[in-house]
Amino acid sequence: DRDEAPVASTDKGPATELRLGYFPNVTHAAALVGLDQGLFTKELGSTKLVPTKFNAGPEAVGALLGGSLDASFIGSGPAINAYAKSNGEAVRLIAGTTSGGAQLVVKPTITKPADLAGKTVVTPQLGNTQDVSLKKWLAENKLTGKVKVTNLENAQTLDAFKQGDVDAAWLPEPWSSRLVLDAGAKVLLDEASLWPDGKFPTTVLIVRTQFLQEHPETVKALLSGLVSAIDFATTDKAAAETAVNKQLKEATGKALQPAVIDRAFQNIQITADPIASTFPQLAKDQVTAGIAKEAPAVAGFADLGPLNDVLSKAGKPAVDAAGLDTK
Amino acid sequence: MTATVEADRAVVDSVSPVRFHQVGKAFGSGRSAVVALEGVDLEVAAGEFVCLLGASGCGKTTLLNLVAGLDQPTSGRIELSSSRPAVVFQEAALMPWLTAAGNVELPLRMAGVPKARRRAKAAELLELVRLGGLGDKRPHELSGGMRQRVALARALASTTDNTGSGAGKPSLLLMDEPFSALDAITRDVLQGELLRIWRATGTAILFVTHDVREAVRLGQRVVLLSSRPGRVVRQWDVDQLPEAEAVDEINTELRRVISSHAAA
Amino acid sequence: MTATVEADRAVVDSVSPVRFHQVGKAFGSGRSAVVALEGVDLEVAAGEFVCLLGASGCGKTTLLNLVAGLDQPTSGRIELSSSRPAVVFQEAALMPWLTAAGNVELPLRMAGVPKARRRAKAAELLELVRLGGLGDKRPHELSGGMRQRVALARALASTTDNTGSGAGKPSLLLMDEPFSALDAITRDVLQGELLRIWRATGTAILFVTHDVREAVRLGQRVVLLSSRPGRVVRQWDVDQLPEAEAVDEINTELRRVISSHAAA
Amino acid sequence: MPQLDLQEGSVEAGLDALDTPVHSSQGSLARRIAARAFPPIGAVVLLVAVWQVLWAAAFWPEFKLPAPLAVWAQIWQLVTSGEILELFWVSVHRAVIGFALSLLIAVPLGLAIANSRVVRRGIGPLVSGLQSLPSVAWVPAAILWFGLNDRAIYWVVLLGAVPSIANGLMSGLDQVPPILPRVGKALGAGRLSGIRYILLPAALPGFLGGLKQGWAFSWRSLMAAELIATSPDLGQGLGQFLHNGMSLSDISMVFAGILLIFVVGVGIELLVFRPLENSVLRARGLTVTAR
Amino acid sequence: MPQLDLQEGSVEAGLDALDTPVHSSQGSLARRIAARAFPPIGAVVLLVAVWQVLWAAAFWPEFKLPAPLAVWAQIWQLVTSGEILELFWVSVHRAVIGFALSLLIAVPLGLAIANSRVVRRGIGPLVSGLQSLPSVAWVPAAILWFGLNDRAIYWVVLLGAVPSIANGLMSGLDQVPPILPRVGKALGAGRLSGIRYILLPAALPGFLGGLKQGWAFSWRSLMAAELIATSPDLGQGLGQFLHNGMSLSDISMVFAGILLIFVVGVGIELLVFRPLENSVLRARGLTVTAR
Ligand SMILES: Nc1ncnc2c1ncn2[C@@H]1O[C@H](COP(=O)(O)OP(=O)(O)OP(=O)(O)O)[C@@H](O)[C@H]1O
Ligand SMILES: Nc1ncnc2c1ncn2[C@@H]1O[C@H](COP(=O)(O)OP(=O)(O)OP(=O)(O)O)[C@@H](O)[C@H]1O
Ligand SMILES: [Mg+2]
Ligand SMILES: [Mg+2]
Repeated sequence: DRDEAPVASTDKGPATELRLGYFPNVTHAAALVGLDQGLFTKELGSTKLVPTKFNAGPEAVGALLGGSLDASFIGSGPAINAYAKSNGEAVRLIAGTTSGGAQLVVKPTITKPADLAGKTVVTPQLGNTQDVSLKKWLAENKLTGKVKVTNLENAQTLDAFKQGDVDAAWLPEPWSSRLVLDAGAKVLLDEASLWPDGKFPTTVLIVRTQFLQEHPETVKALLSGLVSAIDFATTDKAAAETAVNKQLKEATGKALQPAVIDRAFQNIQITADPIASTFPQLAKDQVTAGIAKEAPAVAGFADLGPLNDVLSKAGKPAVDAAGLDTK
Repeated sequence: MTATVEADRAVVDSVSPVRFHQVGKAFGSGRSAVVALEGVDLEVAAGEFVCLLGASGCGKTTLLNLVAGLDQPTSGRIELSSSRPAVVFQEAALMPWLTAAGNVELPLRMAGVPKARRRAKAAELLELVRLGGLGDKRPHELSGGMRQRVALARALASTTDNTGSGAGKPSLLLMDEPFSALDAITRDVLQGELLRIWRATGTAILFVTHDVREAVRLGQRVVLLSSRPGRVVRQWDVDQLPEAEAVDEINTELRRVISSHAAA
Repeated sequence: MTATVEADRAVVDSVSPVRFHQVGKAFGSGRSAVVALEGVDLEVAAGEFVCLLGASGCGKTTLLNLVAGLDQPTSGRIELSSSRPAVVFQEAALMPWLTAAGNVELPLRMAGVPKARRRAKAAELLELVRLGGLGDKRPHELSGGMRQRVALARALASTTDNTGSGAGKPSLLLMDEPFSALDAITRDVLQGELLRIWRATGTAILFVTHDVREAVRLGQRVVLLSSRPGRVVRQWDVDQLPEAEAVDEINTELRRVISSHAAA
Repeated sequence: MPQLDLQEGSVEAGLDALDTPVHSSQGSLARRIAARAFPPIGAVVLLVAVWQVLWAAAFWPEFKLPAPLAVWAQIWQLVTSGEILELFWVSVHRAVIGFALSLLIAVPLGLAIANSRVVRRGIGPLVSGLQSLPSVAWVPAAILWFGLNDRAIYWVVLLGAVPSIANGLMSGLDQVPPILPRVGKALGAGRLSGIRYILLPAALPGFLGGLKQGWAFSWRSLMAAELIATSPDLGQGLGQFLHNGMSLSDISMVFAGILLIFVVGVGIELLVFRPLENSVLRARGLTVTAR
Repeated sequence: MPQLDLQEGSVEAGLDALDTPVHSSQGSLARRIAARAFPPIGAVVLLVAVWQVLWAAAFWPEFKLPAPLAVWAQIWQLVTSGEILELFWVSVHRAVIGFALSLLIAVPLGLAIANSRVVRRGIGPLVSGLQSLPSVAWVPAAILWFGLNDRAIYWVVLLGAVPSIANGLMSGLDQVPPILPRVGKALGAGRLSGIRYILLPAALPGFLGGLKQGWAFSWRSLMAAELIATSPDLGQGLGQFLHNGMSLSDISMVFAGILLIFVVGVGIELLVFRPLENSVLRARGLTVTAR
């Protein structure tokens, strides 16, 4: 039989390079700002930063599990999957970056949840953050089975919506804004309204467990960079928008329209707090949403020690692991 | 030196089925061009049986291909007034996906002959070439001589269509060494059959062979081609000559033509 | 009825290159099986020239294939003590991607002969079959008889390897109607060349032909096969007989065998 | 001996009649089926054994290489719930329709390309260019143009399969020995009857190879389309199943999906193309035994 | 006349020598190049014209069908910035390496399958099954196993191209007239030299068709892999470019990407496979003119 005793690795000092995943999306604003302003490289010192662009969570998870990525900004759904599918081995949650920024946008003719019956609603990907949220919400509104849930890439959703092929979509920023501004969609529901204080993790930062154990210094440097980036973004919103748009253009060749990025920024909250307290709920929601048969175990997922070290060094309040840091 | 068509045979028409006017054929171009035929003047009268002799590689097959319309001459002109000529190719070239009977039926099928008549005709023709009962064999299951006979039967099948555009025109049969792979006895039998068919249908036949005796026995006229380039060197009205004498004379001439070429 | 090997020729060995013991060969199985050969006993002595006669489809090619090891007998046993026999197939079967010279060089290439010697040998053999200067033609650019001669040259090239495992063993040449597509003169020349090679090398030859005259002229012994199934009917030591008499006798017998079969 | 075979052989039938050497035809039917089934089953068993050993050796962590049993559990669950029928039905019927449509378009196209020099030069390279475009590239455009429905999927399948089948037919036609169409012409074949009675059957062995590749292209394109476009309207096919596994980073589900797709590929090969190929080759004396 | 040709023809060279009928060989070289280049260019011009008309008629909204000019602008921008060189280089060199590797693996595999009945029965269907797996399905597994690097990409390309090339070779070998290997054997071919000197060249025309399909598979697989796996380590290839277009829902960029991929496909066809095919077919007397 398999002999499964993962060898606990020890501190090996700063890594020679850090391969960091991110998505060219407004919900990854902190990452984009940090990259744009060189905040990560500054903190990392001699460690070379290799930023790697992804378009969807599962691919980033694959790269992390395959060992070709050390840390990644990622949605909370795929983050939970990565932890659960590797039996709690492969990755750790070390910080949050964005809260909020997901909306259910609909055709103007739809004004209340019940109108969605018989309609097609799109989410970006099966089991991703928005998909789970939508399905849970549908279940709570007794709409499960009455609404057709389709998965489409965000870009295609925009086109499909313009064409009238889909009637509604539960999307992260900037796509909800683009649907509203470019395609005349209306907001039926802001996901923030479903959570206490309107706070829920949209994007978090996870790191390979092995990397965390071997290079805690590097991880701390990364977190310092992240905290600086969050500072930058929260203090000078206009500069942050410019930086994000510049990165988007660099990563994809096209920038967003100013109106879209403005609106998108209004809907997100950039924060280092992963809002750990919501994770058990998020895991349970997967069952409600019919994605998983049993709630993935999330205990032991978070390791917020390094983040809190960094925060206290910067004279900021620590964030709460809400018991997520122990199995 | 033109052949006189015997009056006692059933001649459909007096128009020559095919007439060559200074026909030349070269393959390829440039330095590597091969001139297979040059300045060939030849006429086959309706219902005439002409045998073509010549060294290996002198252009006999090429000449037949020109008549059959499978190649175009590079110079000169060919006047064809027969219906589509039936051809027995030098290689059997059977369709490998069809049985022997299927091969014989093929021209009938393409001419739209109904199935039952096709079947009967194919069986009859296979019987004629002494392959009765072997209709369901595939080409790769037949011996070389058997394949040649199937090809012969197939060509005969393709002559029987005289209903379409070819109706009324003189018919023409082109045969490229059709008996070369046959034993003496089978060959005798098929030569007899061929003569019978020729007499009965009045078709003109252009027959390539290397066997001078065969040429003399079958043909009314024997045409000798030279090689490189192929030209008509001499013709004999062998009907007029005693067989042994004709064979000797042609053999001598053939030897002269071929060795003069070899020396050149 | 065994042939006496002439003492004045260069005979390599006195072991028979090939010996058949009650060999049978059937194709297919079940109801549709074709028995091509049955109970064939045949021996070719070292250095002997044996001609094989028989009706079309009687099993001559099959017999040659068995000797060449290209097919296995379904019954009986074949004792082969020659080096790998060289074969001239009934079809030319040239490699379409090689030029004429390339085809002749092929067996030399596979035997590892260096390029310069290969070239020279191929040119020499092409000259022998009267195709000098046509070495760079592709098979599809050659006439039927030319292809047959290239195949002949190729087979001769494949006999020249006597250095490998075959060294010291008697050699054997199998020829399946090698001259069938040639004009009389070329055929005469090549028959002469073949006899010269046979005398010079002392190779044994098993030669299939439909031309009784050719068989008598070339062979020391003539073997007649019956058909369906192929059996050895009679053999003649034609060295012992005057040519005309032999031809007549064999022709009569051939006619008898073939027509008895046709009647059956 | 052959006499004996004559009796025994008469009960045999089917495509194998010519294949089995005379002496082995005395073996029982069961034995012959076994001889035929053993090699592929043996190969599969070997593969699974290697997989199990690799897994048991914990050479890779579980999330990289799932346990064979875990994958089997996934599949078994699909079987017991009956879901597997829907998966197969949705994908296979689409693939068959798409392939049939492709044939209808590709055969005239291939004939035109192979027979006319102008068409060959004008369209030939474009067809090959089309063939080199990945199906995934077409999916977004197809959804844009046709909406999220079967039409979009068929469009992707057609773009994948048509060029491949046309190219296959073309290469089959190119290899037809020129003597055969010449003979056909001499026997009175017109343009159409020459194609029908000579060119197409003559090109068949090569064309079959092209068909196999064309099928592979259409099946792959379908899977790619299903992988990318998911919607309840489209039903749940194998591609969607695989996609779900990927989205959930569930490696055992991914493996199950790959395995099921693979099984369909092998099944179609064994049930459709292999017998076709065997009968075509055998009828022409082109069997492996012949050499 | 032919005498005259002898003089003129000697300045002609290249693969066309045999192709052009005797009388047309008197045309100038420029004229002949034009005759050859016209049909494909004409076809492309026609396509673009139709596109422009469709667009000008505003039959579809701009986000469904971009203006030809907009697409051209995209491409032109790539050209002027020199980016296009990187795009081509990254993708093409990978495809070539992947294809070469595939050849190395597929040729022995195809030979084994075609020549041994046990291997054919055991592995043959598995190879066909592998061929029917879409490349996209392998990408996640490849990334998991090899990481986000060229090895993963080559793995995907190999899995796409090897079965296809092996199958193509197999089908080419199946069509070899059995007389040729028999002749080879009689001429003293051993197992290896028989393969080297007889089977492989004899199967070449059919194999070329398989190679073309194999190339299409490897190029498509590469594009699929590039479409999905993006990383600075991987460089920016055509697939990534296309992907960016898709994620931006920028239809003119998508079209530009498709067009560039297509151009590579056509280019490889015209520069590599077409001449190869022509010379192989011509050497064997299998040209279109012959029929
Ligand atoms: N397609 C071709 N390309 C080039 N040369 C050719 C072609 N076909 C025939 N030739 C050449 O034309 C000449 C005449 O060939 P042809 O086949 O007509 O001879 P033949 O008289 O039928 O000879 P045989 O009695 O050997 O069959 C030969 O020198 C041959 O090499
Ligand atoms: N592969 C095969 N499958 C089935 N039957 C075959 C096969 N090869 C030969 N035969 C049959 O075996 C018999 C002998 O054929 P073979 O080729 O040996 O004749 P042959 O004496 O060479 O005739 P020919 O003088 O016409 O060349 C024929 O009846 C033929 O139909
Ligand atoms: Mg000829
Ligand atoms: Mg024979």
